[in-house]
Amino acid sequence: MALLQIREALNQAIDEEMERDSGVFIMGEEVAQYNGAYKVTQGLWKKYGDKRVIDTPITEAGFAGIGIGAALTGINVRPIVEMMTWNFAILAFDQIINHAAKARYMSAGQFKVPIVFRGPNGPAHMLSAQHSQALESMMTHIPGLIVMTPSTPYDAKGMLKSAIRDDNPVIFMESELMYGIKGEVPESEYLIPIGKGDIKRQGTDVTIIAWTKMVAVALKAAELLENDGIHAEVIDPRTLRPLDEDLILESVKKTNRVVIVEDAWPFASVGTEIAHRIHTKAFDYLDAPVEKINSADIPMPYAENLEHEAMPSPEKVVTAVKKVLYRNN
Amino acid sequence: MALLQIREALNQAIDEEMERDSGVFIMGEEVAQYNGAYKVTQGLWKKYGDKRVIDTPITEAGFAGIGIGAALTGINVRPIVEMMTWNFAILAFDQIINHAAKARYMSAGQFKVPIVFRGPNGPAHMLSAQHSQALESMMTHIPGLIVMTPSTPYDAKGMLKSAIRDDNPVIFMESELMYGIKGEVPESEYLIPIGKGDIKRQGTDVTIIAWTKMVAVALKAAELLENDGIHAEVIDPRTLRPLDEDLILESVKKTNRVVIVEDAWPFASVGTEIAHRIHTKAFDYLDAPVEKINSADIPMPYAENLEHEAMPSPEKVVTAVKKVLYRNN
Amino acid sequence: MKEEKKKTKQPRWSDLNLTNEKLIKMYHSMLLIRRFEERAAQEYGKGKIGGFCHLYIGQEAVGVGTIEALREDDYIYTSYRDHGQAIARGVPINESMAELFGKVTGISKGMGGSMHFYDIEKGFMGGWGIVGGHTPLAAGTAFATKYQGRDSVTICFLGEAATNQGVFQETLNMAELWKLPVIFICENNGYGMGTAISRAVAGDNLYEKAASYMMNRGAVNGMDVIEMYREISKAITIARTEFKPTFLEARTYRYRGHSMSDPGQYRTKEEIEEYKKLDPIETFGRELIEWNIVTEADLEKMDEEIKAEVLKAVEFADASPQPPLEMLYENVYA
Amino acid sequence: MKEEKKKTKQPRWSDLNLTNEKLIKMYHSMLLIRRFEERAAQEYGKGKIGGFCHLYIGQEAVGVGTIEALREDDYIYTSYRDHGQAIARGVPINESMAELFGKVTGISKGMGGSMHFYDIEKGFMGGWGIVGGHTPLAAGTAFATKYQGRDSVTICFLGEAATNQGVFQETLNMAELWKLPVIFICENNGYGMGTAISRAVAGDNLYEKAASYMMNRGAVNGMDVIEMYREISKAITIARTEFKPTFLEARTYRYRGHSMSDPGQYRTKEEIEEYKKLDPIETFGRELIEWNIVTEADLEKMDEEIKAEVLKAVEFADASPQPPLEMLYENVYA
Ligand SMILES: Cc1ncc(C[n+]2csc(CCOP(=O)(O)OP(=O)(O)O)c2C)c(N)n1
Ligand SMILES: Cc1ncc(C[n+]2csc(CCOP(=O)(O)OP(=O)(O)O)c2C)c(N)n1
Ligand SMILES: [Mg+2]
Ligand SMILES: [Mg+2]
Repeated sequence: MALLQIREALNQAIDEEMERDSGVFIMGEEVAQYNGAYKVTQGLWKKYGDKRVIDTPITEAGFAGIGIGAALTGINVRPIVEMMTWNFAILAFDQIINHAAKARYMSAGQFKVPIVFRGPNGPAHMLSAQHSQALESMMTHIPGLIVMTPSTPYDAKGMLKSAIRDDNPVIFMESELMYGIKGEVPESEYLIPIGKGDIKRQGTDVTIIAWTKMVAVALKAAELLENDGIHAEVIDPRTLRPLDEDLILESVKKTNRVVIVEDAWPFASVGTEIAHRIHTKAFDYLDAPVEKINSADIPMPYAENLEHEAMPSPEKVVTAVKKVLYRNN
Repeated sequence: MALLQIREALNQAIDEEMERDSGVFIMGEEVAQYNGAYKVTQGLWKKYGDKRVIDTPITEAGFAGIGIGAALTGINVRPIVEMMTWNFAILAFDQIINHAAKARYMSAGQFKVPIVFRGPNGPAHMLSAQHSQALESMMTHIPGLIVMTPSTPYDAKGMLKSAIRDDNPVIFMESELMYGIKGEVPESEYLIPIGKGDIKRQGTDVTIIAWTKMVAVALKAAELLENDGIHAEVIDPRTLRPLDEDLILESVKKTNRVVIVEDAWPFASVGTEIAHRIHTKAFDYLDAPVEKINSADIPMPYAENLEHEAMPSPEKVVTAVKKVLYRNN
Repeated sequence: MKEEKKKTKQPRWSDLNLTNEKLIKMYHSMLLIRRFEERAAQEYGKGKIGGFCHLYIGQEAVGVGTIEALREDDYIYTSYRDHGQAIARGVPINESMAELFGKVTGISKGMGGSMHFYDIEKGFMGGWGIVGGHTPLAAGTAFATKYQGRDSVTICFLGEAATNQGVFQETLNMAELWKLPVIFICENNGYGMGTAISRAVAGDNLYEKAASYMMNRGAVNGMDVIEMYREISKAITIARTEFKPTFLEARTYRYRGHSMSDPGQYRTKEEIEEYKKLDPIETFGRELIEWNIVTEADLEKMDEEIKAEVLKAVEFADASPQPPLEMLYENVYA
Repeated sequence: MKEEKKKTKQPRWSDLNLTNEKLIKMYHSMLLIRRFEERAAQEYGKGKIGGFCHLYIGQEAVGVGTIEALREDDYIYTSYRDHGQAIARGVPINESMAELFGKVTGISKGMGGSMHFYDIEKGFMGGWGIVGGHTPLAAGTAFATKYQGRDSVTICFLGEAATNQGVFQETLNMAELWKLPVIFICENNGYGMGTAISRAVAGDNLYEKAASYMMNRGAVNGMDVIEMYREISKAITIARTEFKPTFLEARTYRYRGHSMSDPGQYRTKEEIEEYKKLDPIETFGRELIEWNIVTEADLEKMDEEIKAEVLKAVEFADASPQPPLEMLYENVYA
């Protein structure tokens, strides 16, 4: 196994799929000659050239739509559209929500929409309000979309490969702060199926649910909790829509207590959805209401101390876990 | 008291506020010479002229942004921006989310953003997928926005007047199918404060929570339930963000059972948020997990029978109520 | 006009390689659209058709003149005002009427309705409801065919009001920058709902919206099926052989309201009557008679046949079942 | 050039009513921006400044030439590359540096950072991070002042890559249609991040993006503070007296990377050196000396003073406290 950064794992996934299928191409701002704003597409332009690695003007709605139209054509064209960050993808929401997510249904199945929209999502570091939004909740709300959020190099590669091969619009959300994180990735090909979550740590006393960069926060919290003799299980749904409900409920039925960690805002979030499903579908197994730790319900400030205060932290997760365990310290 | 349609009540609210404050103006597609696609602005252009009732080109992002910029200027300009429907407002989400909702915070309070974005939301009748979306869940997710959803002529008028006077961006969501609904509206001026819900029907056995056109569905269900001796309380939060949590929790503590009805999709919805708050904040008072009735989790089809099947109905609400009451018929 | 024709002794389409059969087909296609929609309007009035329904009546020459110039492996995108182009492309009127009726035998199985006709086997890519939103999709299809080494051309119809939408401008830029074989045909019918173009678009010549990109562009008489065919044919050649886009403004007019619910108080009866004098079907029919390609009686007979066909389509639609309830959850995902 | 000046015996700005004091102020303002940002770059390197930090170095003449032509009751919008215009508008460098440091004494109290400077009392409306997203806001402010019967003018700076964004095109259309007193100044520095304009914009002349709207437009040498002042003054008069918008393309260059993290491999050292020969500060300084408005020594002294001032700003920023934690939940709503 090779030790790869997430950006390298993603790069391999794209590269391998481009090798495998000449219909796969990638477009976006600075993906070609600049090798990607966050270097996820490093080397691809050199290898595949202008035809398949395409720098776009800064017109998110326009190139998202071009990607969708290319996918709709049905002649084995599978676009990967890089959004420099998901904050800018809001400009393309009409294309994603009103076009990509609807085309198949409105045409009664005549269209397939094999396209991946990918890029970093969520607060990074001191980028302030317009550049620090975790938008998975808005995307998961939309039927017709698939939403995936990897947390490790291994997952990132296997998930992105599945996303590229899928015939539906996939929203693939990464994280600026995670691109450099390293992990083991097998040399031989593997796929991680859409809709399959993963137990990132086994435990018995409490279930902590987290995705993308919050998985690390959850794992750190689990470590801290171990000092207090609390064995936390950490679940990473990996795909948020469709959600691996079975995996979650199974864990909850074992631990009877749940904390959800997300760096998105709290109101009507994916975390809310997961909590709701647990409350309704495992009502009788719960010993305490589900706790959620979110990014503060504010536009993100620039100042470092405030930003830190606004974000979920292992310490906040520990406190929440103790709350659901009715422990005072 | 006068018997007014909702469109007339909204029209009065705009008219009165324009009379009262010369800084209030309204812009949008067909709001002036055409008197509004749904006639909410009937007569206003004739009365106030081109300066204050402004037909825009079909460029939602552009005129939303112009409205925001006008509001930011801080020289007593209070735009009302009509979105012909909220489906089209997705094109302006960047302006609403990245600009209107952030300006005050990023400037550390230097800006105020007195603007209202209003128009019909949610499925109407046989308009199919691109024209039948209830988008309040996406809007409530965003800190910095206020979200209001009136259900009666009385509420519509008093709420819109408050929205226009407020110094924050208000998302005001109406419904095509409700514009013709009549109700009593006082002659003398009144305001309904932002953030205040309303008990639309008193009851003791179950709390049904609904807003905009789902309130009528809830009330109809309550009527049907009365036949079975079940006394349902119907709560209309009216403002979704900030949510009148106290009103909801008080009712729940009385009835111990809850059904939420919304014509939005289920995943990470406002209904999910309300259910979650009830599950966590009234956990010990609940005799059954909260039930949600949503619009089906699909893009809306055109065919009348399928559309009907996809929508919440009084019958579906009755079934849900019986479920939370553990009644079999 | 008659005088001139006699003088030249050649019909004005003599340079276009149009057989008489083809000319008659073009006339037939326009008339079929007209009669189909007139009937649809009646059925709408009876409550058989729901939702929004935007008629193409008056604009038939644009769709037919364009589509008759295409190959089978070319693609077509349009807005919600889509019946005309669909029928011009050969979507059967039975399936078209059934779609309006929301029946499972419809071209989109009743899932799309009036605004969302799709017949992908025929390259008819719809049928889209967000003003301007389909324009990058069309560029995307042009991108895809070029990417796969094909010489297909993609046509994108859009309204004049739609040209204001930002995403369309973004698309023009990329279409020219990347040399995509896409042709934008702006159907300038003078109004976007109730708003006259002069109140919606700054500037005098709509086609100049493509100017800053230095894109091939021009205006054409959209009430004349032959002129449409001529200009579009040039653009098609450029797209097919040089992979270059074109922006064509077709000047036309819609006789009916924006949709069925439009009282139309923003324009005068006189204005409508003036345009009806230029009616694309009537003027072309007269020309075909003058050149002895058809007789008045032929056209009358054709009209009767079409009307009967349309009535049969209504019967077909009426008799067809609604989609089964299971379809509600089908086709959300592939 | 010297020759020519001697011949004419009049400085080229003699028609502009610019006092020597004002000329020196313009030079001072450019130099202040330059030294402020050079120091900011160093502090960024030390980790005192976080996030993205986009420098204006090389483009100073555009901001200063424009802003010196404004009145106090005019308004300014710009993108994330906003330090230069803020300082030109008189935002104190102490507050500016403190904002970069994320301190509560910053011009946005540390809530905005480098990309989001606001000083509304001075009509400095920011400081926005979504490429092109601020352009309708500027038109909105122009709308508001006209609505309230004022004769203020609103300036909107944007990058050349930003002109592709659809919302900007939508804004141009409405600005012209509604005759809004807004002036768009496109700072064409040749690159949007690593993408040269020729790879991002179809067409030869950027300012022609305003052509189809028949908007007042043109190009100006953005490396020359006098030319900027001259052209912008004309546009201001038109906006103030006729309520008409202008689109001005200022041709300029940025010496540094797009932001602090840009290795800049998309252009050659030679290209940068060529542009440095046109440096707006150096060339203008030489001209001031030639016309005996200042001496070399004056300018050196000024530079020393500015550098000292900038150092003090760093000290100020360093010594200032971070925002108190309570501020986290303030100003979400009014
Ligand atoms: C984004 C968006 N905004 C508004 C509408 C409502 N609407 C539908 S058609 C239309 C007018 C479009 O006019 P034009 O582009 O000229 O096309 P025409 O209807 O004349 O064919 C409007 C405002 C919409 N469907 N989508
Ligand atoms: C909508 C959006 N897309 C992408 C970005 C990332 N981004 C920031 S600046 C920039 C380049 C802009 O270039 P230009 O408009 O020429 O301005 P310059 O930076 O040269 O001043 C990009 C791609 C963004 N901030 N917003
Ligand atoms: Mg039109
Ligand atoms: Mg630039």
